[in-house]
Amino acid sequence: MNFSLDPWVWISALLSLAIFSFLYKDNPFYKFAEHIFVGAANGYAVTFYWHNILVPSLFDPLFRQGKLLYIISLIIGVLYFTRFIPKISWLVRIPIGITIGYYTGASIPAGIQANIIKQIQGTILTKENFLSWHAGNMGIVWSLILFLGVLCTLSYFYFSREHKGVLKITSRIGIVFIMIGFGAAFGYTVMARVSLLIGRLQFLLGPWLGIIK
Amino acid sequence: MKIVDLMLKIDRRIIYLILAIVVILPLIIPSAQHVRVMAPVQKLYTAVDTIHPDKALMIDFDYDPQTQPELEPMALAILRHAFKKKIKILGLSLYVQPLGLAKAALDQVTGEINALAKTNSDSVIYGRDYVFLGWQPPPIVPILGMGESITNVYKKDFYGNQTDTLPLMKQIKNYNNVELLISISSGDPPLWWVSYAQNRFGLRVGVGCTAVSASDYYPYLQTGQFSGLMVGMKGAAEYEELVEKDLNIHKRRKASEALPSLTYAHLVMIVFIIIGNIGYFIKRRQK
Amino acid sequence: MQRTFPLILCFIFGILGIIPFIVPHPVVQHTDEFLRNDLLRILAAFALVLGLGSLLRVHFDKIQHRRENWQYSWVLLITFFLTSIIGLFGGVAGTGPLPTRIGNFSFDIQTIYLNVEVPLGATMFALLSFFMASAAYRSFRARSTEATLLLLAAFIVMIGILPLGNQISPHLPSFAQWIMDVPNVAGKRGIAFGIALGSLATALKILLGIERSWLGGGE
Amino acid sequence: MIFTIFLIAIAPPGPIRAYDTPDDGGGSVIIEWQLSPDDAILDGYEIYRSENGQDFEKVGFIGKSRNSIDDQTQDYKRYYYKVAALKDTIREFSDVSTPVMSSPQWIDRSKVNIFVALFILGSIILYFISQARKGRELYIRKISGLQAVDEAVGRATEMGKPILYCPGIGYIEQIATIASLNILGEVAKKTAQYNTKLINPHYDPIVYTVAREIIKESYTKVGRPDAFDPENVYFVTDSQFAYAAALDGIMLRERPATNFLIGTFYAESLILAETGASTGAIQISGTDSLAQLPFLVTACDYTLIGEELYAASAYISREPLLMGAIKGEDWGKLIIGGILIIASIVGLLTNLPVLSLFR
Repeated sequence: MNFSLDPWVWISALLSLAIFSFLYKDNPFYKFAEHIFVGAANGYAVTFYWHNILVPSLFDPLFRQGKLLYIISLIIGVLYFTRFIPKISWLVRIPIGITIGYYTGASIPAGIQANIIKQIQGTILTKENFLSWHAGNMGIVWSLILFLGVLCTLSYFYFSREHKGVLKITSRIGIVFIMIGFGAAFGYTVMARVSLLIGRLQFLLGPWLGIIK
Repeated sequence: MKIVDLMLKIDRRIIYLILAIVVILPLIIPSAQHVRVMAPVQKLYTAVDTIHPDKALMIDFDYDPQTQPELEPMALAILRHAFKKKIKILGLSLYVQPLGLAKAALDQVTGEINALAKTNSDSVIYGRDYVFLGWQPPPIVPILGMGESITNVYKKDFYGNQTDTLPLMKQIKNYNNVELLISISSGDPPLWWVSYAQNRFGLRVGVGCTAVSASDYYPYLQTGQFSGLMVGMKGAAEYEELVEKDLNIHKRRKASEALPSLTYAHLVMIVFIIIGNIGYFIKRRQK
Repeated sequence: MQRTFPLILCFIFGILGIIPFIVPHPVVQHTDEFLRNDLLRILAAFALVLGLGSLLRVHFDKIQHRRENWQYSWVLLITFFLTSIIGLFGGVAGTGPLPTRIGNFSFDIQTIYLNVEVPLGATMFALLSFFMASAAYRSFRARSTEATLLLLAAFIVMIGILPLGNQISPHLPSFAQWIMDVPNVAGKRGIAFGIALGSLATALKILLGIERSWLGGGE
Repeated sequence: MIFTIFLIAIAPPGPIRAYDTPDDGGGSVIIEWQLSPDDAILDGYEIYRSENGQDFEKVGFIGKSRNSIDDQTQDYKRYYYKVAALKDTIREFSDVSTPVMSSPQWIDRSKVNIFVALFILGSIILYFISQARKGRELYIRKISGLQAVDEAVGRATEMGKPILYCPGIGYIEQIATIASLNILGEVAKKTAQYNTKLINPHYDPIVYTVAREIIKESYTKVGRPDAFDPENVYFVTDSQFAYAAALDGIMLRERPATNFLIGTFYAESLILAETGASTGAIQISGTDSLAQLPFLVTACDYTLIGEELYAASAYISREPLLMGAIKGEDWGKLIIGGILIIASIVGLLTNLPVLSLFR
């Protein structure tokens, strides 16, 4: 059992144990680590925003290179602080409006391409899609199941009619596909998370305590 | 019926304790679990095994402390395999953070071999048998540039030597002299290697990735763009199995040692789910 | 004026967000680049400063009124100011004016990130394995046919992807992979269509000023 | 006499064509050629460019058995190209291409299908929204998750315990965040009426500012502006796991009777849902984050899946505009279903390139 001598290994090991202590119950060690986490996270964010965004993209071009165009970004940015001044607090809606407007606009074509057009392309029954399974003529069966599954799941999200008659059957089949999908995803993610747990324990047992070489 | 209440009221902390024990014990008492090797890993192993003597294997180390548990065992297994078969190796990273881990893996395996090596020929010499090129930002520059000339992109290697003075680099000019590239990463690098290096220069690409990011890569294996795929600890353990069985190299098999923990953890979860359901059904029938 | 002007701005910038998707001309692409890198990223930086102000105010207030767990607010504030000073003056890679090394113990922001943020984040992920176990035990009930299907699919995949699955039957791993490739994709795709349409509807409502919740209260 | 080894002669690449790259922002030209008959033994192809047709300089290199490459150029300038088959030091040049000039285009034709879909779906949705504004009666079926919202608020009031409303860790422009803020507005009206404490911790500074206003407005609409306590709405941090850890702390200390986890979630969703469940609180979640739905479905009492979240914010507020949008989305689903069926029939019976419509 040869302990590590690196102070940083000790710090990260003790912080890890403090977080693991939450499994027992909420306790001072956990609260301590939790507040260190929030403090360090925001400290890192301030550093990142200052060195990687504010200095290179605003202060340098504006004050050092004198590009007056950047005054606009500065003024709109400062408007965020009007929120604390009651009389003109509505001005905060200008930077918020710009941010929401741009990202909402940009999300429309990207969303249609990725979530509608590409998904339709993958579901249509064609010879090309049959072959894409690389499973010989079983590919036809898989494509059919996929096709029906998508249509039934779509019917589950149909809100204009009560789930009765045909719609009752198709939406039941739809929820079956949804639940199988969730179960599979749950199972797969369990393995991913346990791998991370094993990784953390290999760090504590290896580099820190030296139990495993 | 006291048992039923007991079944339903197992305290969360007991579950946590059992899970912790079940994961820790196999790590402390290592017993590498033997694994059946599946096609994706066998394909990668064969691709490395059949590398032409005068061609090189290029390895892109792109894992960080968080993905190290799943990906480092892959790097170690591939290095042991390639060095045992006297295959020339070029190591590189597309980002700065993995450099330290890449150097550690190279040093560990070359150290193991040189400790046993008696003569000059069966030891591994830097510059002759392997070169560590280091890091060149942005990633697209090395990926495209090495198609024409590796020494133009990496004028100096990780240690600062002039690359064109290294004997190995006189033999390995560009991708034409590289039979296979293996990208060990959980992000986009494997997809870049295919869309740039493979599409333009026909470079064969093998991949080692984490379990979480596997679903994005399977299609590339099916279309043949990947010449092999190792996924998560299980993939690493399969490669370790081949390295031990085919080349009878007996070294610590970190991924295989972690598999029992993985298996028991899953079984514990399944057992508790079953207990919970049995208790639930008995309770319901009582009502 | 206090409501219509921001709504007009939102509409204009919405159009500015859509156009670069179909117009490759450099005139459009360069303005889009300026908007993204120089305007919007700076607004995000100012928004963070605003949020930090609220965070610091809450914790100063907690200390002042000796509210429950106020001592930990000190821990938070000290850590925050320490990391900010080290980060701001020590430079991103320890290259700033402030020395970030005593002997061979270096504490630049990158080292702090690797030895505080990463382990804490990784341990949080590791906690998930425990929480999954207890959540599964406590709530994974075969209450209905759908829940039973979720359960069975989870079992098949959890065992199928392990070497154990292979020993039980060589077909189990491929069956687990099939569940991931066909029913899982069908279910996800159906949900994705719904979400995409919902997103489109909400996005159009925001741009056309129909959805105004982001304006918040007040006249 | 220099002893000349018999050099292997290699055949040059075939006819070469250079043209402006279509549908791009300019500054790029595509060069195509026919593979040299000796392609198999080549090292690759070198690309040479000249501005006057005489003196050429090498600008590119590509592996063998590839017959096209793009080259970065200055717009509106004339260039000539030729390609050399390369084997060690032997180069065999193709003939020179006709001059070519690169230029930017205003429309990327490969994206047109997206904007056609945007036009069709967009106009249907806007049509139903305008119908709703004119007061036309629209019907939406019951959404089973929403009864749970009323019961959950009622339960918290009876027990005199607070309600925790977590808007997720999405940004203000994310649709799930906006839907969550809609539901938050309705829940705030209820907590105002029953004078129940509503705790609303935030991950994003902008969402925090908007939520504060929405809650204040809900309290004033119900005639209880005095009951609004700004202390209960605050920004915690914009770091994923620090936020999850902080919320767990709140759940264990404040012991809320009901937790709402509605909005965008990532891996931290299970930490929240599991800790909340362990405190015995009723949990209602709603998200369009596909990867997190499996955990929220298992750990919460009720989960609004994907579009149900959007429909729920419409149903709960009875807002005609929101109802109109849901009707438009339903028609969108009918169209998608129709396209899938028709395109499949066409794709199977004929060999028209149906898939290329959806590249």
